[in-house]
Amino acid sequence: MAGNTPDVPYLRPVPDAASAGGAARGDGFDAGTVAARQAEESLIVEVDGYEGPLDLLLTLARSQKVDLMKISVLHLAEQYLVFVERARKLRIELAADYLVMAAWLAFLKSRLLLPPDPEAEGPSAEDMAAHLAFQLERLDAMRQAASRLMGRDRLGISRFQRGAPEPVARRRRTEWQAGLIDLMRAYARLKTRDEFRPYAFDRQNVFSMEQALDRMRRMIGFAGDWTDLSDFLPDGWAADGKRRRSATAATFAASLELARQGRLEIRQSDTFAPISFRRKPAAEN
Amino acid sequence: MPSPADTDDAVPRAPDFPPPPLDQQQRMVEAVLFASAQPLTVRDLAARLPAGCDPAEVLAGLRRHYQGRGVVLERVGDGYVFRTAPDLSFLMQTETVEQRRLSRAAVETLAIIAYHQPVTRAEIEEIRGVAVSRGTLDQLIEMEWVRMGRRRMTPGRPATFVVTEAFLDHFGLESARDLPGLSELRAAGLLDSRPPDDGMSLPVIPDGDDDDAIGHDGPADDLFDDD
Amino acid sequence: MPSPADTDDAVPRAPDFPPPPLDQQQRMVEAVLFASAQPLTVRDLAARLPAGCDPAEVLAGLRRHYQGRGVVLERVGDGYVFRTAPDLSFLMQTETVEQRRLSRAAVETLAIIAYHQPVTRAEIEEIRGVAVSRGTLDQLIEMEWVRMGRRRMTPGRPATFVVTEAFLDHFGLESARDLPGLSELRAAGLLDSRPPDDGMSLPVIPDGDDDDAIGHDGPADDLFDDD
Repeated sequence: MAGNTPDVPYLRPVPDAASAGGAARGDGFDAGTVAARQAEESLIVEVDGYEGPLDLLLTLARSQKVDLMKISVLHLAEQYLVFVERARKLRIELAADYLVMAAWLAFLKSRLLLPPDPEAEGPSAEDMAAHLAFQLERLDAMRQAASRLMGRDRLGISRFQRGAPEPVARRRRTEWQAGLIDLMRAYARLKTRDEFRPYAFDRQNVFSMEQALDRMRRMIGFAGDWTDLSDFLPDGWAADGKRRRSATAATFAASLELARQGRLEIRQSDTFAPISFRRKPAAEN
Repeated sequence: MPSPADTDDAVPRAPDFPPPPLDQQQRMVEAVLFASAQPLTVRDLAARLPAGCDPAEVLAGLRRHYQGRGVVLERVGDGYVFRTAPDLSFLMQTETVEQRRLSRAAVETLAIIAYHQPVTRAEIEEIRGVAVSRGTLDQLIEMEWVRMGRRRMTPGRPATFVVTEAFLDHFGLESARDLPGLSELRAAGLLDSRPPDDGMSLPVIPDGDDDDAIGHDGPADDLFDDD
Repeated sequence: MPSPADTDDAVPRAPDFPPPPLDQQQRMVEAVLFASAQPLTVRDLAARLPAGCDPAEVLAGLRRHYQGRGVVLERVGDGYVFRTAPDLSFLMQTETVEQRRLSRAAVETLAIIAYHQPVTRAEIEEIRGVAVSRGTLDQLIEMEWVRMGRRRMTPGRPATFVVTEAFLDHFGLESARDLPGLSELRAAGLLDSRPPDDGMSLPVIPDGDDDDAIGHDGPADDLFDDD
């Protein structure tokens, strides 16, 4: 279907002179032929209004003035082909889909006129004709349904909503979740606070074993000779009793760990005598 | 003040707090529906009414009460809404809403969707014999008369289109089953989806995006002009 | 279609065109008032209704019809309008309930007030060991669980705080004296058994506004985590 762009009208406009002249030269024909010709030409003049070949076919079918169920598809095909032929004579350029439809209908017409070929595959000409009739009837039915729909009592035309709807206020209410148990727990926590509160704030006075290990690993390399444990305590921790105790314990524990790893030797000359460390010489190798 | 129903509450509301008597419930449903411009479902109503109320039970009575009045209680899909009686439209020039002009293509497409739903775009094109422009469907969707339905479980899983509650409300239909002439059309086989066999289908020119451009200012637009 | 009455018209409307019966007039007024965005006066209604109608009479009848219903016909200035019945105004709001936990500071402050009432702010701070923010007390007062008690007859005459009936209600207490004592709390296993005091208690840290911010038992637990 090359060449069919949506912007192209299905038919080029008919020059005024051509149609007017055609109608004027109707003299001499009998009245029936004149009416038929005028009807056909008015179709052509209106062709811009068709929404494609099926729409045009439906209009032609209506001109048969029979129930769509009883439409003669053969006659319809002929009507369409005559229409296309006339359009050509009037130098009207038909859109591609009209020509495709014309070819299809010409094929259908020949099939309908010939005796059925028992060898032929696919649908019979009668099936094709029946389907076309069905499509026309269905399109017609949908058009009638559409106009019935639009003719209903529509909102804003026949039926109206409340002109001053009353707004629904949205309120947000907070429901606090607190049970007696929460209350009692909170109170219990407060009353026993002193029992465990110190731990919460004592971090600054606790020297952890991790910190001690870290510190000793860095320092031990420089301690070639026996060095007293107190020399390993971090700055400022030796003065305060609590901090000294914590740092001493952590440092001693760290020294045990390093000794276990074979990186350090520990010496204590007597019970409660000062403890001193040195790097284990073997660790060098 | 009675608290709103909160049926899913883990803690059941005090059962010694009985729901209001039925005539009071009817007043409440009446008030809530009257205040709203949009249809409300039974569930919407239940959420607004005190716990234990049964809006479904009082709706029928309310509907009877308004029968033949200037304002009637309409059912729209799952919802209920008050609307003025259609025969009094002549009094409503002031309120008449300027309707957006729908093209003939849009009106036909709407009817096809309503009567054939759920329907794919290809099926709409098959029925109309011309391509359906994106713009036509977009317009119907924007007007909230049409929405996407489920995808069809066929190759390509095409989207389907269905009509909405707003469509039902606009056209005064209780449900899509109440479309005029639906049963006759069905009996005549005109709503069957007959996939055309090869060689039988009429040519539909596949279209780009904007076949809406066709006959925009042509006569097609005017064909279905309201009044 | 009947044309609207236009009483001042120079040419009188055909008098042989009788006005609709009163019940029809009532339907009309009902519909027009329903659909109108503003209150309508008798004159407005007369202009909208067919010639010969008597809106004033119809309004009185309509008003009676709606008496005791969920919707009432109200007079606003010179105009008439339908409104939800005043006793049903509670239906015109939806309430979303949000469940929230009280902050630790709030629970503790509340607990102290409950156990020690009447208690001054300074006393609460002494027990909690941190300053009590204005916001915490305000919140408890706003929730109506706490209210101001008498002023203490001490220098500065500080305000005291007590718990309310609503508080007792919420917590299912007959009176604040029903709160279990410390020994009962311990017996109930509510007191955490912590390592005994090692005599290293620290002075109370005075606190600014955000007593919520202190990580309470967090660090203490961590210290003993390493196994």
